[in-house]
This record gives sequence, C-alpha cells and structure tokens, in this order.
Amino acid sequence: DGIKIGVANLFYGAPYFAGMDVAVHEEAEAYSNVEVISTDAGFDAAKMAADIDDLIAKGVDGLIISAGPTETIPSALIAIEEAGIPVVFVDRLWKNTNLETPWNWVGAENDVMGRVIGDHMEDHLGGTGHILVIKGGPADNSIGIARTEAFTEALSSSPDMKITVAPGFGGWGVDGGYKVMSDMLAQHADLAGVFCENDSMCLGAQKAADDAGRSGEMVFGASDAGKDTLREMMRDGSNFIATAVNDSDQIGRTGFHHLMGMLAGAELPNITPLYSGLVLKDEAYKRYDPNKVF
Amino acid sequence: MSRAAKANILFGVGVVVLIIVTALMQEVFLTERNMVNVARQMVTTGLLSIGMYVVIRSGGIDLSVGSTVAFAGLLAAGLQETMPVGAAIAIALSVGVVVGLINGVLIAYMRLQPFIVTLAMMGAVRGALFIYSETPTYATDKFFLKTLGAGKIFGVVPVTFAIFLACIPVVWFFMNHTRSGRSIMAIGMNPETVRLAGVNVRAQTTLAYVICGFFAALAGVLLAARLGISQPSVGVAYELDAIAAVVIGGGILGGGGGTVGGMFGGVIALALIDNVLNLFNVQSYYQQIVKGVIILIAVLLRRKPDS
Amino acid sequence: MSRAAKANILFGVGVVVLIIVTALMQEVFLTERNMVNVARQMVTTGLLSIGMYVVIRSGGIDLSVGSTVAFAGLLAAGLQETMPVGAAIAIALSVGVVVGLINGVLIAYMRLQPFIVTLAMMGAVRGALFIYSETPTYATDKFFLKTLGAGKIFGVVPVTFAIFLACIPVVWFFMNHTRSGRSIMAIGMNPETVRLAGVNVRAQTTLAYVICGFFAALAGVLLAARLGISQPSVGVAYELDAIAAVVIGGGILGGGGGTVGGMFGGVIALALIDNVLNLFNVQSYYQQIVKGVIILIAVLLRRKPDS
Amino acid sequence: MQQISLIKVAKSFGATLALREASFTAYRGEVVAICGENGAGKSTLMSILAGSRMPTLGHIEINGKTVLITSPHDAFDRGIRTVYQELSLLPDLSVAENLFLGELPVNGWGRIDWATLWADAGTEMVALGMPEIDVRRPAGDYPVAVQQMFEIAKAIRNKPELLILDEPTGVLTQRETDLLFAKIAELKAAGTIIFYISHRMEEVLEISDRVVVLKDGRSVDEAPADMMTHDRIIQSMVGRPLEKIYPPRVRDHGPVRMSVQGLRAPGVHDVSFDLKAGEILGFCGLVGSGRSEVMRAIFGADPRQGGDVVIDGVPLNAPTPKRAMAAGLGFVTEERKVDGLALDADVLDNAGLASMSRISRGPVLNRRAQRDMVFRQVQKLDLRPLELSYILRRMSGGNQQKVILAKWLLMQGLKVLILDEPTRGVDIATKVEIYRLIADLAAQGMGILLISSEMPEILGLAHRLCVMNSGRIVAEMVPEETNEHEIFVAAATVERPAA
Ligand SMILES: Nc1ncnc2c1ncn2[C@@H]1O[C@H](COP(=O)(O)OP(=O)(O)OP(=O)(O)O)[C@@H](O)[C@H]1O
Ligand SMILES: Nc1ncnc2c1ncn2[C@@H]1O[C@H](COP(=O)(O)OP(=O)(O)OP(=O)(O)O)[C@@H](O)[C@H]1O
Ligand SMILES: [Mg+2]
Ligand SMILES: [Mg+2]
Repeated sequence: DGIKIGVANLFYGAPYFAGMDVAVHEEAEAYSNVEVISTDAGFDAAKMAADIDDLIAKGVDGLIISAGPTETIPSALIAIEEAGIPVVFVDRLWKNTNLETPWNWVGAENDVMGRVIGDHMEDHLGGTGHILVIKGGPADNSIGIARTEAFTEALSSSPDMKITVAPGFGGWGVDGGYKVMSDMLAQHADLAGVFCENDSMCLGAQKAADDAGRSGEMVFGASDAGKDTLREMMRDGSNFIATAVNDSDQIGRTGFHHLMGMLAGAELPNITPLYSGLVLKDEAYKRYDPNKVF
Repeated sequence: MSRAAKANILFGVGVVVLIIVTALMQEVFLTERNMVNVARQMVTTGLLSIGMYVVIRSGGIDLSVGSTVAFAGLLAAGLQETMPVGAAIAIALSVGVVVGLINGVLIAYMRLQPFIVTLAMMGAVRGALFIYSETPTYATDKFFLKTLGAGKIFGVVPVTFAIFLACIPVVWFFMNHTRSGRSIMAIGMNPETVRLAGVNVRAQTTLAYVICGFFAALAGVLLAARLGISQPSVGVAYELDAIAAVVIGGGILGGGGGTVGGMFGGVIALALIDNVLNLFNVQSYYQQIVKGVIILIAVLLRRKPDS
Repeated sequence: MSRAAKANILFGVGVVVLIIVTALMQEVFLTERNMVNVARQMVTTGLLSIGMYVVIRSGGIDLSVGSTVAFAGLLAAGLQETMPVGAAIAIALSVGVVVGLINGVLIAYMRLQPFIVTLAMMGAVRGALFIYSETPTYATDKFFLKTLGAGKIFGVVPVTFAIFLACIPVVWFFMNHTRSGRSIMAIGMNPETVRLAGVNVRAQTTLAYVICGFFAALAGVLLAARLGISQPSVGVAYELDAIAAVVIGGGILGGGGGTVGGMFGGVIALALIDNVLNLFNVQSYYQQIVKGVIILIAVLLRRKPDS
Repeated sequence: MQQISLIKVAKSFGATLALREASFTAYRGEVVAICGENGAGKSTLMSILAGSRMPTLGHIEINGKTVLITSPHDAFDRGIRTVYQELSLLPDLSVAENLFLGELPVNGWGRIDWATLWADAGTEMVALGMPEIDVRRPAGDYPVAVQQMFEIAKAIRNKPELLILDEPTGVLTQRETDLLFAKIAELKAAGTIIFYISHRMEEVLEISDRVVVLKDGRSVDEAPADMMTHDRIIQSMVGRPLEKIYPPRVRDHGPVRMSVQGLRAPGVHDVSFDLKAGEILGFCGLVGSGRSEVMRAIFGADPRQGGDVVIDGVPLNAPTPKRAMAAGLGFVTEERKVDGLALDADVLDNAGLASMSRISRGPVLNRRAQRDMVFRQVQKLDLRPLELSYILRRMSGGNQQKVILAKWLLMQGLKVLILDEPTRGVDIATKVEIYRLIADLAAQGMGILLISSEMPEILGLAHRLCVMNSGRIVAEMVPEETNEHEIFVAAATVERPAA
C-alpha cells in the first residue's frame, strides 16, 4: 500500500505554520498513494514529543517536523533513529541532529533576514536615528535572537544610530506588538525606525503609531514577508519599508519534495537554505499572492 | 464605615500614590499621549472584567472569554467584507451570546461545574474559530472598523474607551438596581435560598453567562477594530487578567463579594501596573514577578478580617 | 451502591468501550509501542493531577504547577552539569516544595484566595525561571537523565510511568489512612468544623500546597528527563489538564468530592483521548472540539442528582 | 384556601423512603401541629407542599381539587409560604432585601424602588413587634434568634393562605416566641391554615387546634388538640410510653475540675465560675446575653481578651481548639450547619473527626478501629439511618445533632464537655436519651457546661444555674429553688451602668 507521511507541528494556530502544513498537503494531493497525517502540539514541546511518538506508532514512512521555537527534543530524535525513518526539519533546524537516518533541513536563514533589514534601514535613515526593537518572546527564542543580533550587528557600523530594545515581549502577534509599541511611543518622542522579530508584531506596532498620529515620523521593518505585510507595503504611503523572505509556503512544498526524494533513495545535503533576501516596498506586489494562507 | 469600603479607600490611596510617584519620576506618564494609551489598553481587559464580574457574583467563573474574543473579532472582521458592517457586528456579538448560552445551560440546567464547562468551551470555541478561519487573517484598507478602533471623541477620548466607560454604569445599574441583578448577586451567596424564594435561579444564572459572553464578544469586536486586523490566536489567557481585575477589586470566587466600582479599580490598577513597569523600563521577566507581588499586595489589603 | 461508585463504574465502562472500539478499528492501538506511548504521555499530567487532587480536596486550586514544572526541569538539567545528579534533583524538588510553601502560607495563614495567589505565583515563578536561565539550559548528550527518561523496567515499562504508578497508592494511603489526609479532606468540606475539632487547619492546608508543589517539581524533573532537554517555556497551561483530570474523576472544585481512583481514571481518560484522536487522524481543530465534548460528557455522567 | 388535603403522599430519595403514606386534611383558620421523631418525614412532607420537592406517589388537593405544586414559585402563587427548619437567610444582604427576595418592588422602568422597600420592610418588622430593627443593615448583623424572626417575617408578609413553620422556635427565646404566637393567632383569625412542626410538646399543645403524628413516613395518629395529651403524642410517635423525661439528679460532686476567672472577650465581661467534677452547670439568658461567647472564648474558638481558665490544676491560656482539647475540653457548638458539621462528608468522617489521635499510630490512622469505635457510639445514640457512609446533608436535623454529640463523646480524655443547645431540633425520645447520657457523663465525674434556651430542660437537668445578662453572670441559682419567672427577671433586667 501507499506512503504515509507525518507532519508534526508545534503550533498550527498561526498563519505562518498553518501555511506550511497546508502547502505539504497540497503538494501531496498530486500523488494518489500518499497520505499525510498532521498533528498539532498547541505550542507544547512535550506534547510534540508525544505526537511524534504517536506518528511513529502509526507507522509513518517519513516525518516532517515544524518545531517553531523549540531548540531540540532529544527523545524525539532517539525515537526517529529507532524507527529508522527519514526526516525533514522545516523552518527550524534542531540541535544535535547527527542522525543515522537520512535527514534534511529546509528553511530561511534568520541571521540573513536580520542583516538585510538592518542594512536597508541603515541606508534608508542615512545612518542616524533612534531605532526600537520589539522582541517576540523570551530567552529560549533563538530564532528571534538570531534576527535581532544580526540586525543590531548590521547597524553597528553607524555610531549615530541608537537602539532601544522594548522591555516587554510582543508575543509574535498583532495585539502584542500594538501594546508594546503604545507604551514605547508614550516614552520615546524621537523614534525613527522600528524593527520587530516578525511581521505580525510590526503590523500591530504600525497601527499603534498610526493611532497616535505619529506614523509619519518613522519607518518599519520586520521579517517573514507574509501576505498581510505585503499588502500593507503595497498601500500608497505605507511606511512599512522592508521585510525579508521567509516563505512558509515554499518551505512546506520544498520540504515535502525533499522527503519524497529521500524516501525514493535520493541523497541530498543536510542543510538546504532557501532564499531569505530583502523585499522592498516597490517589489512587494511581485510576491503578493492573496490565495496563500500566509 | 464598612471594612470593604475601607479596603476600597486604602486601595484607591495605593493607586493614587502609584500615580504620583510615577508622575514625579517619569515625565511622560501624565502626558495626554500616555494617558490615551493607558485608556486604550484597558478596554479589552475592562470589558472582559465587566462580564466576569457578573459571572463571579453569580458564584461562577468563565474561562472561555479569551476564545470568544478571538472568535467575535474574526467574525466581525471577516463578515464585514461581504455584508453591512452593522450586520457583521451583530453576528459577532450574537456568537458571544450563544457561547454564553451554552455555558449557562450546561451550568445552570445540567448542573455542571462552571470551571470545567467553560474550560471545555475555551478549547471548543478556539477549535471552531480555527476551522472557520481557513484563511486566518483579515485586514482591509477599507476596514471600516478602523474608524471605530482609532476614532476619538472630542479628539481626545478613544471611542473604544468611551464604549467601555459607558458600559460601567449600565452594569452597575443592572447589578444593583434591577431584580435580575440582585437575584444574580443573591445566587452567588446561596442559590438554594434564592430558589426557595421563588426566583428562577437557572434562568438568572444562564443570564449571567450570556452577559459575560456578550461582553467578551464586544471586547473581541473592539479589539479587532483597534488592531485593524483579526488573528485567530488572539485572546489566549485573557480570562486570567479579567479574573485578576475582579478579585483585586474585591470580588470573591464562588460569589458573595465585590462591587462594580472595585472591579473598575482593579482594571485601572492592572493597566497602570503594565504601563508603569514599561515606563520604568522593567524587563519583562521582572515585570511578571513584580506584577505578581503587586496583585498579592492588592488582595492582601482586602483579605477577610481575622476571625 | 453509592451514586459516586455507580458513576465510577459507568465511567470505567465508557473508557473500556473507547478502548475496544479503537482497538477494533485501529490495529496499532494495542501494539506495545503505542501502549508505551500512552503510558509515557500520561506521566506529566498524572503527577500534576496527584498534587492537584490533594489541593482540590482541601478546597483550593493551584494554577502555578505549570510554571513549577518548567522551573524544576530547568534546575535539574542545568545543575546536573556542575554537581552530582542526586543533588541536582533534590534541589529541583525542593524548589517545588518552596513554591508550595509560599502558596500555602499566603492561602492558609494570610487567608488569600487560592485562585489569585497561585495565579500570581504562576507568573512570578515563570519570570524567575527565565531570569535564572539567562542562557537557556540545553541538554547534552551525556545528559544522565536520559537513562531515567528513556529507561524501561523489564524492557517494557517506562521508568517515568513506573514512578507515576508508584505514587498513586502512596497518595491514596496518605489521603485515606492518615490523620493528615483525612483532615485535608474534611477541610475541603468545612474548615471551621475541622478547626473546632482541634486540627491545625492552617498547617494542614499549607501541607496540601507543599505536596502539590512537590509533585509538580517531580513532574518537571521527569519531563526534562524524558525529553532529554529542559526549556523555560514548557508547562504552559498544564494546570488545566490536571484540573480537568481531577474533575473528570469526580473531584469538585471547592472541595468535597472525588477519589484517588477516580483521578487516576481521569488521567487515563485524557491520555487516551489524545492518543485515540491522533490515531483516528482527527484534525487538530476538531480535536479541540471533540475533547471539549468528551470532557463535558464525562462530567455529565457524574453530576449531582436532582434533589 | 378553604381546605388542603394530603392524600397518600409518598417520597423516596433513591433507596430511602422518607415518606410512605401521609394523609390528612387541614381547614381554614386551623393550626395543625405535626409531630414525629427525627427522620419521620415531617420536613420532607412540608418541602413537598412548598414546591421544592415533588412527591413520588400520592397527591395534594386544595379546596377539593387536585393540584400539582411544581416549584417554590408555584407554591408562592398559591399563597403557600414556608419557614424552613434550617436558616436560609443571606447574611450579607440587608434585612429588607431578605424579606422581599424575589419580589423586590420596582418602579415603572424596572428600577428597584428602594424607598418603598425600606418603608415596607420597616412596616413588616413593626407589625411583628420588633420596631428596633434597622432593615437596611445586613441580616447577618443580628443574632440567630432575630434572624429567625426575619425568616418568619418573610413568610407571613403576604398574609399567606397556608403557612408552614418547620421548628420555628428552635432558636428563639421567650420574647420572640411570644411575638410569634401572637402573630399566629392573628393569622389564624384571618383564615390562614398553619402547619406547625415542633419537638416541644408544651408548645404544640398550647398553640395547635389539631395534632397529626407521623411515624416512619406514615401519618399514624390524628386528633383535636384538646383530646391529645402529652403521653398520647409520645406513645404514637415513639411506639411506647416514655417513663421519665429527666433522670434523677445526683449531687455527688468531686473537686473543682475547671475554674474560670475574670474571663473577657468581645461581648463577655469579667465572667468567673467554678465547675466541679460531676456537676452540670446550666447557663441561662436572653439572646445576645453572651453565653455562646463565653464558651467560645473558653475553648479558644474565638480570641480571648483576658482571664484565666484552669482545668484540673493546669492553666489553659492562649487557647486554640487544639490546646483546649488536649486539656480535656469538648465543645458541641450552637450552629451545626455553620461550624458543627461537614455536610458533604459521611457519618464516619464527621463523628470520627475529634478522636483520630486515639486510633492512630504516629500519623497513620487505623480506619477499621475508627469504624468500629464510631459505629458503637452512634448505635448507642440510636442514629437513623445507622449507616456510617450516609452523607450528613441527607440526614434529618435531629440525627445530624446526634452525629455531633458522637464526635465529642469519642474524644480522648474528655474532662469537661460544653453543650451549646445540644437538643435543638432533637425529638423527644432522643432528648430523653441525651439527658440520660448527660447525667451519666456527669456521674462518671465529667464536668458539663450546658446552654439551653428551653427552660424546662435546663431546670430539669442542671445542678446549678448561672444567669447571664449583657455579657456578665448576674445571678447564680439552684434549679430546685427557683422558677422560670425568677430566671427571666434576672436575665431581662436592664442593668444600670455602675457609677
Ligand atoms: N435529600 C435527601 N436525600 C436522601 N434522604 C433524605 C433527604 N432528605 C431527607 N432524607 C431522609 O428522609 C427521611 C425524613 O427526613 P426529614 O428531614 O423529613 O425528617 P424530619 O421528620 O423533618 O426530622 P427532624 O425532626 O429531625 O427534622 C430521613 O430518613 C432522611 O435521612
Ligand atoms: N439586637 C441585637 N442586634 C445586633 N446584635 C446583637 C443583638 N443582640 C445581640 N447581638 C450580638 O449577638 C452576640 C451574642 O449573640 P448570641 O446569640 O451568641 O448570644 P447567646 O447568649 O449565646 O444567645 P444564644 O444562646 O441564643 O445563642 C453579641 O456579640 C451581640 O453583640
Ligand atoms: Mg425536619
Ligand atoms: Mg448562643
């Protein structure tokens, strides 16, 4: 009988991750004998480990792991090795993946994303101005840390640029970004640029500046290039100047095909980064696709 | 003067001291901009607290409000693309009423525990809204709701805040000056006594949850309007802030304590804590600890006297 | 036969039917591998439920267990890199005891409401553990705990599951056959009566929270061992599953109902629901709805009889 | 309502048959007393009339027509009002709101009309003879007896067609009882039918026109009050005559067991007395005279402000209930529902609560020994049903009281037992047993402090009486040498503050 593929999602409830999962299912449609089974751990690493156990128990032939901010789950890696099935990590590469079984990572490069936004913002502002950074979540958030560090690094060449990191977290969502930004707006009168660890928070932050009547004073940059962001950037007079590509749809599709290839015995390198470059305001329409989930 | 009144005054004094100290140390605190900001931030918790207050006074609890916020916001934002705005909002609000009705019927008529019923509903509503939102995010430029969300009355008072403010006396009147409200309060003290007094306890209890669902939906609509976008993952754990606000304001889980004024004070206090900690640049982790300690101090001021 | 006993049997029958139906329809269900999965998956919720059972019987609630899970796991994993494993575990467990002690003192001696105290602690402990883990602690290959986490007795029974199983009779004995346990149960029904019967109600109530904190820490240590890693953001909302398990097993928030056996049944039921829904390929969003409905049905079976 | 008939009414709770077959008729303007042992089914029968329970079998006829009373609200509409056996006020709400709960007056827009509420509630209290009550204050501010009068006021407010009084005088003292009886006479004259339940035979014979006796859920005897006698009621209720109500008084006192000197606490001013081994010391006084407060302060249930308590030569200062028990004190409190019982727990857990140390090794409890021990004790008290796993909430009031007694009788090293209204709600046969038990305990050398609002009881049992007034002991008397009137004078005289 056919091929069973398991997709273990840490979290399905955000468009970015949902889009990745949907893309896998869509690609699998084309094959009549491929069944894709998805699980959702509701942002809980322990539940994710359990889901992977369940998928292996169900006899999947290969796994796609979308682990969000989870650094690694050694017990899940052990279970995968024991089961001896190929695995593709999408978006997030786990640590210590020196696996016996075939494995591959597909995703965007967070440091690249941070760096290109940083470089662009530096240019745009002429190497001067007060920049606010809004972080998504706490200390175990290495994706965000990588983006922020690369962004800060990129600005370090301009001594006239001052960076303030907001004390609160934006929680990766519009509502969180709005809230953090509101407090920061009240406190700082001289913000020239805002960098957020993802797009959603920046959309909220931009709305907050808008509501405060200060939207014109500053520019926004983030990463992910989700469709809401692209649409906002396409708007006339939008001050959302740049985002970086982190195409969850493409990651999902590529991940699926990499897994299919490995199942067929093809060999490919473990690390296969996708394009993570800059999207500027006037290019946004090129990437915008209203039919995508993200 | 009653002990509760004393506690309210003590509490009010505490809030005023907090305001004065912050104002002296942080110039921006009392600026119009920051005040508008604080006012706006308290709207969601505030509306949820109003509904939570009614439910807590009835002796119950409602954990499903956070999910209702997300669902109602999503519906209002999603539907207004294809139908008149008024209709979209009406549908969004009635979803809150329906969720409240289900909660109420299961609790009042099936006699299940409020905590577990609303916990199950929290999950179920969240699941349902994800199913509804196949494409999860809505935002349009024409999104009328932006007007509602960003608008200001006299150029100063945010519309959302004005709506919240307007709801306060309405609920105060309902709870203190109508038969229904007094019955709900009495049910929280001893439902059997109220039943024996000929009141339809089940209907009144259900009403409390319906009110709570309605305010949760209203909070969701206004939040979507404010953000100009709606996301299915919004509203997680919002119920906890609402419960905290009610309890800080003197409410007692299980019924029998707390005033609308106290609840309002609790909402203000929570909003101020967040704002002040941010203004003082307290880092997020420390914020959580400080916030916990402040909540404990607030409820310590109100604890029952030694017996 | 008492009504509660009948409900337990009805509930047991329901679980058995679920097992049979699933076994017939899904071959993998009864395989050793899947059973080991189910067993392993119930350990965290199970240990939390044990502690939660004690606290709920005392008439309280503990929302801080999820944060304690994360803190204890982080400590055990972090400290074992620089000190003997036994010492690391002992320190991790004693953090649970300290959190329980603080909860207990605030609730029993300061007479604050359990919900708000443990809600504040939930935030404060989470904040504290993030401060502790400036650089998040990650597991290493040498991570001894893997043995504990991945080990099996007789090559079949996971060690973590065996530990959980062993705790069940201990708590059953404590609650039913010691003075302390009986006092805690009685406190949940009427603390004043117990006080006037010469029991140190404050000390016993505090003990209940200490026990709960201890089991939460144990759950955290075993979870870190099982995953082979510790993460500061783990354990969010775990308290809800534990509370659900206790209530499904007949527990009543506010005290006065539920047995250790019922709680165990609740833990098994929750673990089975998750596993079975995964095996049947139910999509995530629908899972949340189905789970909510199943929880409601389980508690419907146990509702108080019409009077 | 011209007449109301109960026809073969039966009610079961699961396997328990609370009522088997109750049939009788009452007519306009009649007071029908309903007597029966604890658990005979009186309250159950009344709850059916009040619409809070539905009968399992049988039916009710009003004016010859069969009716179905489906809810308390329905009962209200038919003019049926009830004072329940257990207090059911909301202590945090104002007196007025309690009186009008569910029927608060509203104006045209649905707003509660507070002015009318205060005025109407005030009028009600005046009509009841209690003009001093501030109807805006929380009901819980008043003592239990006064609260009971609020319940009564609530029930008679609308001039009911049928008034059910389930042990209304249990917590009342003489003054309130007199007010109630005056009111009953008034209502009766206006045509109200009154069902009156009481375990006090004197009262029953004084107030009723007819007496119905329930036994084991059946109406077994019925006769006009003037044809009923004390003995006949008891014979029908119990199935056998009772010989003597009060056991012989043996004055064989040992040395002083407990000495209380200069005790002060909220509501208690400088109270001193000695209690000898084998002595039953009675405390009389009006409501609010501070009797309960004295006992609570001695036991450490409430904080003390001063004074010394010595038991068998050992001082008991800075008391907590735990220390008091270690010193040999036991305490049957006044409000069983509030602090006497865990209503959702069973007989075993309630009755065994104060004696766990007796059958424990270290922290471990011997449950079998506990079961045996408790069973023997409740059997001696004739508990019904005699079942250790029975949940207290489902027991009749009198049997609940027995469980509390059992709890304290089981306490280890009991030297002094404080009994605050120990026979409240207890039927006559059981009362006799409790009296004998008290006398036996005294005979074994225990000291007994007895509070009772039933004068005959305290006169019949006590060896010595302390009369309290405004938190002080104002007189000490010997029961054989005094009478109810003399005690009342001492208890009610308003003391002028000392110059
Ligand atoms: N809710 C209930 N569930 C089960 N049994 C009950 C319930 N209520 C009462 N009973 C039982 O019904 C019987 C009659 O109780 P009821 O309260 O009517 O007695 P009573 O005559 O009023 O006694 P008392 O004089 O002690 O008040 C008792 O055996 C009691 O245990
Ligand atoms: N009319 C009143 N209004 C308000 N409070 C009162 C009134 N009378 C007494 N009290 C309060 O009630 C308390 C004593 O009441 P309590 O009923 O315990 O007295 P008691 O002598 O033990 O009488 P009983 O034996 O009936 O209980 C006192 O603290 C007193 O302040
Ligand atoms: Mg009765
Ligand atoms: Mg008293």
